[in-house]
Amino acid sequence: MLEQERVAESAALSGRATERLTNPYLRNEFGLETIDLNVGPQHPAMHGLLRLILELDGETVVRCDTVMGYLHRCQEKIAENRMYPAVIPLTDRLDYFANMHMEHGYCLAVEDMLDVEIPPRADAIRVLMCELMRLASHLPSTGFLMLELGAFTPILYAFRERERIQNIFEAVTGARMMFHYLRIGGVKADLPADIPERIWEYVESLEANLQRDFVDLIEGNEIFVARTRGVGRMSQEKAVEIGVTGPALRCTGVDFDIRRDYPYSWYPNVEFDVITDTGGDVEAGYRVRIGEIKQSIRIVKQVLEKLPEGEVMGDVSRRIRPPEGEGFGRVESPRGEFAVHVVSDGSDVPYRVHYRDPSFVNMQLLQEILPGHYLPDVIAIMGLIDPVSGGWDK
Amino acid sequence: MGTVIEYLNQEPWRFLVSFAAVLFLTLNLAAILTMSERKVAAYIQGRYGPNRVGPRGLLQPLADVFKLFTKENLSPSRADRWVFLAAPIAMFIPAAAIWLVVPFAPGAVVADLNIALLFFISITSIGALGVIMAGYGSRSNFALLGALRGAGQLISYEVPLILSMLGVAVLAGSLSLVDIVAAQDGGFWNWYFLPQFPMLIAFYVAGIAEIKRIPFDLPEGESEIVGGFMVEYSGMTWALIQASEFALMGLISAIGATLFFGGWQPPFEFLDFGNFNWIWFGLKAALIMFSFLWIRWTLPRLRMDQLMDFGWKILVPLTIFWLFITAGAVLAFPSVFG
Amino acid sequence: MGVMQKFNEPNIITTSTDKLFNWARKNSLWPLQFGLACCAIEMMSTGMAHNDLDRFGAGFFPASPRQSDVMIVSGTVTTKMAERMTRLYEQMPEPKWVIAMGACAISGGPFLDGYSVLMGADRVIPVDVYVPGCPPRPEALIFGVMTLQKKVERDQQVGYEKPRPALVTEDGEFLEYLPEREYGGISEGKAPRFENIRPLKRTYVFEREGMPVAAQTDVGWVPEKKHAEQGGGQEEPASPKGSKDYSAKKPESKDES
Amino acid sequence: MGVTLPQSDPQGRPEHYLEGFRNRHGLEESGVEGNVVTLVVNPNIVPAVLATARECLQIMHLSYITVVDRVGSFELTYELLDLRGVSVRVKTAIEGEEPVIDTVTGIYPTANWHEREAYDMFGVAFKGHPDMRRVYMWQDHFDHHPLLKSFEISTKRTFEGLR
Repeated sequence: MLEQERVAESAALSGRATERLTNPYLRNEFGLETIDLNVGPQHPAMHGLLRLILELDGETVVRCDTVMGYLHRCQEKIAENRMYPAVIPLTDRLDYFANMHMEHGYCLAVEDMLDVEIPPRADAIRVLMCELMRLASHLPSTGFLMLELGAFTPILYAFRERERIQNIFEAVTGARMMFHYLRIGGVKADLPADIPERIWEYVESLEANLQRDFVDLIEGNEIFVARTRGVGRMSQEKAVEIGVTGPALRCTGVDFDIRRDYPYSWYPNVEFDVITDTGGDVEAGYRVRIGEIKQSIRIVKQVLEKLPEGEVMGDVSRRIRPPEGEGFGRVESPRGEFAVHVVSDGSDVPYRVHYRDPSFVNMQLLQEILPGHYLPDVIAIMGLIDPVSGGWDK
Repeated sequence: MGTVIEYLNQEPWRFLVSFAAVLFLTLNLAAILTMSERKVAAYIQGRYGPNRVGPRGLLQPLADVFKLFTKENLSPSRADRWVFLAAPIAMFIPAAAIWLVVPFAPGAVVADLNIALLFFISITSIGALGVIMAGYGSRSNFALLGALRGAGQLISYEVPLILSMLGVAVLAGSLSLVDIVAAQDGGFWNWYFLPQFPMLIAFYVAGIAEIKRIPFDLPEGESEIVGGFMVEYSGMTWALIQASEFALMGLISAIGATLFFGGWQPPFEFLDFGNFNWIWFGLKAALIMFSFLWIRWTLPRLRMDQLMDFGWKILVPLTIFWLFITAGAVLAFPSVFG
Repeated sequence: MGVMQKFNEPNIITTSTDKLFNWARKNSLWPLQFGLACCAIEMMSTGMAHNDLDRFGAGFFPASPRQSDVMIVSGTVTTKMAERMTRLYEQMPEPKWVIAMGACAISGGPFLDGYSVLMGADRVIPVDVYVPGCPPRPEALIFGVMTLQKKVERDQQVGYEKPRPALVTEDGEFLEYLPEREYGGISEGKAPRFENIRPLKRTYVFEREGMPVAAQTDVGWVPEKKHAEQGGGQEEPASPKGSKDYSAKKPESKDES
Repeated sequence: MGVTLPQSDPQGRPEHYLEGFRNRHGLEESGVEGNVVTLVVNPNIVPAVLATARECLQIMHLSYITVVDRVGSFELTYELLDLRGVSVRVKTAIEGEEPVIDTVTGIYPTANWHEREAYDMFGVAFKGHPDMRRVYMWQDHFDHHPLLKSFEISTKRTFEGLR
C-alpha cells in the first residue's frame, strides 16, 4: 500500500521516478545509465539543510538540482511584524556564522533613512567586532573544508580559535553567538576597559599559531592538493555572471570587495589589501580565506591603535519612525555581499525588509559547474562556496 | 594439571581451544582498538577522550558493546535479507581466521602451515566479497556506491599487498611465517625491513587500503556517502562490521611485524626472553597499530580515480621492480642472502 | 527482547538486566548528526575540544540514523523539515531518545509567527529532554545530555510504554505525510497540539545531593511557602492546560484558540 | 580572458551611466544622488534597459531584485552594481493582482533564483524563466504566496497606539 502511494506521488512530481521503478535500466536523454542520488537535507557535508538531487553516471555528476527551504524561517514576514529596533535580533539568526555583519547591514539600511550621525567610536567598534566575526567565520570554514575532505583534526583547531573569539565577544556583548550588540545609531555599550589588551593578545597568539596549525598542516599536504587543485574551476566571466561575491569570486582573480569599493562605516580610515588568487578552484578559495584572515588581523590591530574617544550612541530618539522611503545597506560578510533593502511607510513597523544573502546567490554555482565532477568533488565545491543554511533559506 | 594439558594437546582439542582463544583475542582486540582510537584521536585533537566510564574511561568499549547488543537490528524493507545478514559474517571471517597462522612466540602458533602467506592472501579476499554483499544487500544508493568503491579498492590493492610479501618469501625461501621469523633471528640488522624497505612501504600503504582507513576511506566515505556500505546496518550487525575492521587492522599490523620486523625476535641478543618473546611481537604490532591510528586523524581522503592511479601506477611497478632486484641479489650472492 | 516481554511487572531478572543495559546505554549515547540551524554550531562546539562531549562517551556523531541513539534536534524545525525529521526518527533503532535543543526546537522560539515554522519538535516526535536557550551554551547541552543519562538510568524494559511516534495513527497504520490538518494549522501560525501524542508523565526528578527534598522538583527550586500552596506540584503530572481535541473540526474558527 | 572592471574612483561615472540610459530609452524619472543612479521605467522595457546596462555600459553585477506589495500594485527594484562604487537602481511598478513581467535571466543569469524567490513569495510571474518553481515553500499543497499583505499571520501585532 505504501509503495503504490509513493509511486503515485512521484508520478505526480516527475515522470522519471516512476519509469525507474518499472524499468531499472532507464537511460536518460544523454543515453547514460544514471542513478539519482538524493544527498538529502540531513548530510554531514551540506553546510546546513540543503538537498542536492544528483544524477550520477557512475561517480560523475550529470545533472544537479538543489532543493532548499528546509530552514525557511520567514524572516522577512516576521520583520514586517516587528518594530525597527526589534528586527535586529532576527538578523542575528540569518547567517549564524556572521552575526555581526548581518546586524551591521540592517543598521546601515535603517540609518540610511534616518539622518542620524554615528559617532566615530561606535563606527570603530562596529568595524572591530565585524573583523573579529570574520576571523571566527573564516577559521571554521577552512576547518569544514578539511572535514569534508576527510581530515578530522583541523576543525578542532579552528573551533579552539573560535572559542577564544567567542570569549571576547561574550565579554563585550554578553552573548556567544546571538549578540544583538549593534543598535540603530550606534552600539549598545562601550568596550570594557581590559578588552583592547585582550583582543591584542589574542590576535598576536592567533598570528603565531595560524602558520603552525592551519597553513603548515594543510597547505603542503599532497592529498589536499590532489583533492582541491583544479576542482570546481570557474572562469571570471562565469563567476561574475552568476553573481558570485566574496572569497569565491576573489579566488578567480576579480578583486571586488565592498569594504574598499563601496566603503561604509569606518573602513575608509583603515588600510588593508584585497586578497585575490588566480586559480578559481577550491585550493584558491582556501588561500584567499587564509589571506583574508591575515588582513583581518591587520585591520583589528589598526582599529585598536586608532580607537577614537567619545560616546558610542548617536542621538536617536527611543522610538524610531523613519520617514516614508527606502533605505539601503551593503556589507562585506565572510561569504560575500550582504545587502539589506528596507522600505518604510512612515510607521513604526518596516513595510518591507529584503535581505540579499551571499550564500543564496553563490549556491547557483552548483548547477553551473557541478556537471562533470566526481561526487567527492561536489563536497569540496560546497567547501569553496561555504554557504550557511540560515542565510540562503532566510 | 599436567595430564589435562597433555590431553588438551591432542589434535581435535588443541585446535578447538586455540581457535576459541584466537576468537576471544580478536573480539577483545577490536574493543581495545575502538577505545584507543577514540583516546588517540582525542589527544591529537587536544581534548580528553572518554574518561567518565569506569577508571579513566577504560570501560567505555564494554559500554559500547553492551549497548550495541541490545540495539534493535533494523534491515530496510526492500533489502535482500539473507545477503544483508551474511555480509558482516563474511567480513569477520578473514579477521578471525588469519590469526591462526600468526606466530606469537617461539613455538606458539596455532597452525604452522607451510603456505601461511598463501592462506593469508586467499582469506583476505573474502573481506572484499563481504563489502560487496553489504552494499548490495542494503538496497540504498549510498550503500551501492560504497560497495562498488570498496570492490574496486580492495581487489586492486591486493596486488601490491601480495607482491610486497613475495620479496620476504624470496629472501626467507619459504612461505611459512614461522620460517620467516626464524630466518630473521640475530639482531635487528637481520630483520627484513632493511633489505626490503620499499616493500615495507608498499605493504604498509596497501595494508591501509586493505583495512579501508583514511586516506583510503572511500568505501565508508564518512562525509560523502554518509556511511558507505555500513549505512543501513544497526545494532549488532554494525558492531560486527566495526569489530572486523579493527581486527583486520590489528591483523595487518601483526603480519607486518612478522614479515618485516622479525615477529617475536628481540632487537638484540641479550634482550631475549625465551618463551616470553611475545612481548616483542606485541610491542611491534602495537607500534604499527598506533601509526594507523595516527594517520587516520591527520590525512584527508583520496578520490576514487587518484586511489586507482596510485595503486596501479606507483605501487605495483615499485613492488615488481624491487622483487626483481631481490631475486637478482639472491641469485648473485647466494651466500649473503642464504 | 523476547524474554523480557513475558513479564508484565518488573522482578529480579528484569531489574538486574535493566541495571546493566541502562548503564551501558547511559554511557554510550551516540547523538545523530542532525544539525538544523544556529544551535547546530553550539552542538558542534560542544563536541569540540573546549567542552568535550566525548568524555561522556557521546562524542561519536554517526551520520546515519541507523547507528545513533539520541536525536539532538538542534535548530528550527520547519514544516518542510518536519516530515524528514519524523522519517529520520522512524529510522533510528528502538531504544532512542530525543533532546530538543534550543528555543526553536522546544516551542518555535523567536519565529513564533512564522508561517512555515513548526511550533516545537514535540508536535511530531516525542521529546525526552528540553534544553532551553537560544542558542543554549555548550555547558547547557552537556547538562541536557547528563539529564538524559539520568533518565536512561531509570529506564525500565517492563511496565513502561513508550509513546508512539506521530506518523503512526491509533490503529497502527503508517502515515506517509503529516495529516493535512497539520499543514493547515501551521500556515496560520498557531498549529494545534497534535492530540494523539499523550504528553509524557513528568515523573523525572533531578536529584541534587544536600538540597532539601522540595528543591528537587523538575520546575526548578520553588520557595517553601509557595511550594506548599501549589499542592506540592511534584506528584501529579504537570499536564498542559488541557490539550484541545483538534482532530474533528477544521481549525478555521479563529476565536477558539 | 579576465573581467575588465572600471578604474576605482567613481567620479564621472554615474552621470555617464545616466546619459547612456537617457538617450537609449524613454525613462519616466531618473536622478543621480551621490554614487547612485535611480531610474523609474515602464515594466515592459525592463529587459531592454538591463541589456544596455550589461552590454553597452559594462555594469556586470545584478545585486538583487526586491518586490514590494503596494496592495494595488507591485513595485520591483533591480539593483545593479558596476563593482567599483556606483550602483544603478531600476524601479518599475506593475498594476493589478496578477503581476507578469519578462525575465532578465538571459541578460543576468544570476537573476534565476532571485526571480524564483519573487515568484514563490509574491506570485510575480516571470515570462521566459527557465524553471519557474518555488524556492522555499513546499510544492505540493501550499498554494499561498506568503509575503503578500493579504496573507495574514495569526499573531499579527497591532500597533494602534503607535501607528
